[in-house]
Amino acid sequence: MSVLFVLLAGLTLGAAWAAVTLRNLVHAALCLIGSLAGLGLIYIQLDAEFLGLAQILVYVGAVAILIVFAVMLVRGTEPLVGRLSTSPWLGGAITVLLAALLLWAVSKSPRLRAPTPPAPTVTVKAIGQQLTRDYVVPLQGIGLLLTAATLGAALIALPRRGSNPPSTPP
Amino acid sequence: MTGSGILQGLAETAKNFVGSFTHPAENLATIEYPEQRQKLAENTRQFPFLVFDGTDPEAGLRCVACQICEKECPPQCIYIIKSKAKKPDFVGKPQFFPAVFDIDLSVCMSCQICVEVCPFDAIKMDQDFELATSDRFQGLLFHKDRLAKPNSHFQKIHPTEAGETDTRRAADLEKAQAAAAKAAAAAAASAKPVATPANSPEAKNPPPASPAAGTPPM
Amino acid sequence: MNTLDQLPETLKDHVVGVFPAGLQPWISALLAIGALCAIFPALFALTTVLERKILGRIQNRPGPNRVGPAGFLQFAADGIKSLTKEDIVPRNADRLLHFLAPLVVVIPPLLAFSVLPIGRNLVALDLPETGLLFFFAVGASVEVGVFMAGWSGGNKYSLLGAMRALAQLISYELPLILSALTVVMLTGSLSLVAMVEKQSAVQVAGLHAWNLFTPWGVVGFLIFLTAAAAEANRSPFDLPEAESEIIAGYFTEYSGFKFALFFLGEYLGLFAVCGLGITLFLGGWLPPFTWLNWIPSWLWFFGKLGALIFFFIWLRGTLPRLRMDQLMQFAWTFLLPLTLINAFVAGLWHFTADWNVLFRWALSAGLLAAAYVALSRPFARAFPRRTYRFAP
Amino acid sequence: MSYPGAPAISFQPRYAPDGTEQDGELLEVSLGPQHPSTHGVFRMDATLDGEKVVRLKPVFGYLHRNHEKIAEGASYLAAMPYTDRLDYFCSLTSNWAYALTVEKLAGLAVPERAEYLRVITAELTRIQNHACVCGFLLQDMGALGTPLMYAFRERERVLDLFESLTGARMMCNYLRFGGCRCDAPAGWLDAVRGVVAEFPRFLDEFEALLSNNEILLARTQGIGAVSAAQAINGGLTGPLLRAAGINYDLRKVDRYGIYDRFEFRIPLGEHGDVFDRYMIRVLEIRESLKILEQALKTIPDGPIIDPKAKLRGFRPKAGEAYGRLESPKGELGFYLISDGGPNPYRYRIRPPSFINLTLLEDMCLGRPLADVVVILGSIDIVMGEVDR
Repeated sequence: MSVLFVLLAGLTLGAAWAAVTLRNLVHAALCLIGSLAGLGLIYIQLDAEFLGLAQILVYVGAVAILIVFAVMLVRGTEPLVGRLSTSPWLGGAITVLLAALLLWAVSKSPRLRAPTPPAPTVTVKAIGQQLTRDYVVPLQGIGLLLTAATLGAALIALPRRGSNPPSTPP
Repeated sequence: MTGSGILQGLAETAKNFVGSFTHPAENLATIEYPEQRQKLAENTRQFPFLVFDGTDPEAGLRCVACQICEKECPPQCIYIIKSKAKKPDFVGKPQFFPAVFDIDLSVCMSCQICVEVCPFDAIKMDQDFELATSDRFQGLLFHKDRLAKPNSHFQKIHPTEAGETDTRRAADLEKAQAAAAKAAAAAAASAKPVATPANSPEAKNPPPASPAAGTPPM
Repeated sequence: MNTLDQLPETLKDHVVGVFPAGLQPWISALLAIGALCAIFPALFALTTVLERKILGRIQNRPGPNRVGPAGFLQFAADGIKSLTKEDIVPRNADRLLHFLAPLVVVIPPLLAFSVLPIGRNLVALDLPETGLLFFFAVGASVEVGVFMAGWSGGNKYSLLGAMRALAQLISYELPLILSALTVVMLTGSLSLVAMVEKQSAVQVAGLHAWNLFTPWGVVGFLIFLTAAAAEANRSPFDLPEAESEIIAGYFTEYSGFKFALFFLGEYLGLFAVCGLGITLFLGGWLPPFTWLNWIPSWLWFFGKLGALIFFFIWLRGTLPRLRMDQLMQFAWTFLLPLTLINAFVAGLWHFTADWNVLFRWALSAGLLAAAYVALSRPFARAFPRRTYRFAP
Repeated sequence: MSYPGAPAISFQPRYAPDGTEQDGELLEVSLGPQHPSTHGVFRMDATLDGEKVVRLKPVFGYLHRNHEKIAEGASYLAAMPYTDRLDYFCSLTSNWAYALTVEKLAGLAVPERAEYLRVITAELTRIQNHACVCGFLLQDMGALGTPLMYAFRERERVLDLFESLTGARMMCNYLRFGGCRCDAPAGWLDAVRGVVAEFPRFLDEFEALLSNNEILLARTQGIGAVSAAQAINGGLTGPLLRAAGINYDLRKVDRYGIYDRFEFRIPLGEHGDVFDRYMIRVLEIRESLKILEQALKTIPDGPIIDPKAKLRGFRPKAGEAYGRLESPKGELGFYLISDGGPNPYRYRIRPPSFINLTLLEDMCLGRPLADVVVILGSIDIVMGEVDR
């Protein structure tokens, strides 16, 4: 439990808490980005550099921007006026219950008591070979899924036929 | 092949870039202003100035306060008060002279109409443009003393135009003197017995004669 | 040769040696950070002056030559001017974001420099496994800063500029990463030092095996430069701060030192991407010929960086700006397919290693040329040559 | 937002949840009058849907100096220097249009040499104006000043000629009723021959830099296109009309001055878009160079002003006259009514760039914001002439 880990965990939890409770949606989105970045830093702190940097690249680079675009387009920019939630007590009870369940499951797990195994020397090359040998079918499946998703998004965004002329030159 | 237009453009700017080092004379179009100055063309005009002959700006001022330029000036930026007294002009004929002659250079648009309409070649266009001043009101309101400049300055900045003006004025002077000499001779002949003291010409001003006929400007 | 080449390294060892053992890792890290944070902002200062002088020379005028010897103290004048300018924050601005945005735009490029190998074993942070990934991960967070700047100003123009900037950054990040991946594919490792190592193999007549000297390398480098111009908002793609349309894009509402910080961030981003381009395609700190390595290696790196900066300034002095939808169309329908084909040809190049060199070159170059012509045909058809008739 | 009543800036999605298209929040943007690319003090209130223009209301009048009323109060001669300030890029063609109308009103004849000097100065004005316009058009498109600086370098050579002839670079005030104010100084005609011989080199450099530059093609072809019928109904004149393909050039229609002695052609476009306007202006510079070469070869000596023309107290007989000529912007016309007095009873100007500007909204509908600026640049307006 080094000092750095406590610091990073605090940053991530704090940003996540802020992302949930802030009234101004844009601030909440930026705090979400902060928590995702914090998560990436924790991976790096645990010497899983590839995973941490990939997390930062994918989440902070792309997913966060999409969330921000969504916030912009859905008129979410006025701060929330009404109450945050209709029944805070019910919400609180559920979270306490869930937290207790999680803590129980973690404490019961055998891995906690076993000595921490030596960190496996995983090289990027090994990850690459693993991906293209053992997991090649799921990799291609995900690729197909993503292509379908982008095509779908493009089709939705296309202006309805004849509704208004596209603004690009003929 | 698409993309060749962009390459052509890049080649053009590269030629200019290299050209500015190899032969800067043609390529660098700008000069370092305060240190180097561009030679102004002879016809260049900035703001008007009053011309005076000889050395004394008061006596030699050509302007006879006829106020033609004041009437003709499009933005009406000339202000003249005629003096009561008279002084002899270059042919010796007593003429009025301006007691006050102001030009508000902040209003003047250097259109040079005053020079065209002036029958006495009294106002010409100067080439001095460094008149910046911090005083917004009186700073650019030039009075007679600041406007008057010697004929030599006129000859320096507009050589050809000054040359023509001087030859024309010299011709008028001879004509005036010839007329005066004839008139004097006639007066002497008609009143031979009575030796009227001929009005001895002062050192500088020749005998009185009919005023120079205002010939249309060149 | 060796002493001058390793001068920075030996200097650092001397200074670190003075301190007690416990502190030494910290001190050497601090020295590396200090060096990076000194060299590149100084290069930024020099580039602002160089940019105006080169643009001036292109436009038949000498450029700034009054402040300091031949105008080279102009950056000091600009710096002092931006420091003394009043820092105005608009009333309905989002104060916190408004303040943080310039930081989020400036810090990532500085982080990205740590991974670039500037000279022979002169790299601040040698990540053997994930060098390139670190570079792109850090580079990606600039977009968040751009959004914060555009949004927090609360001004229509800066919002339009931020939207444009984000769309441009995202759609040009793809060709940038893919053209870099082509090099990773052939080098076999993500580490930038390994990439330079691989390019140090000696070909014919002492020529170092830069990636540029291969058909896929040339096309990859051109794609990389185009995408880099878009990433750094440079000339044909400087849409986000298109003065003639929306005043100054996402930093309309900034003045004083924050505006100068954005300027610094933009230039550091340009240096970072150029540095990466040099490491990937131009053989990092390697001289083109082996018999040229008496010049110190870090001088080669900064020489190439200067050449690339001159190229971008040259572009800025020549080309007009693309419109937003044309920019997007160019990225998705021309640049991306060309990058994918280039990756394919690189793979082909790798597996035809033992073929006759000429035939191998002809095959790859032919494929790439055919791809270029096929992809640029819609553009040629959309804008045919025009002829003009003359009435008597 | 942080203070009450702050305008909410956000966009509504184009399609409502139930799929019907809804009118998204329109963004009201005012371009100018302090906008960096509106060629002087001119404002456009654009209503944008996304980045496409839905409505565009031009607002001008910021530079209105009451030129016509001042001219009615002043003498005929005093109005001449004010015509320089109308279209401050082409002062000599404005002078000529005014002198042409007064000569038609008063029935003055103009000597041969003065007519030649008028043609030479008018064509020199056309050359430097067209070069500047192409430079400004590229500046609006983002080419940071390079084409503009090349155009200005050539314009300086022409302005030096004007300075040595008339005394001022832009405010020439050179023509008088019945001729010119002063004759060409010694060596001036040779200097003009030098500039005319040097100009094609600049044009080739300019065309090499721009005419087949792919980005320029993409940014200008098909943008702000105006059909021939639309151009005629909108009253367009000058390069905009000829870019739409209509053969109407006053130098050939009216044959005013001595233009019928020179052999030159009129370039015509087909699409009437921004690229055609750019190319028409470049080709017109080449034609003007031909006119200049012929005029410089055959200029006679002789008086430069009709001796009968009086400078002061000029009172034309009562009547009215409308004189027009082909200024670089289009048909510049002066309409004068004289009641026999020293100053005109009515002094009216037909400004070409003002009338060409009326079609701005039709050209910009449906185009993105970046094109509006380019279209405005291609119309070539000078606010001095638009607002008078």
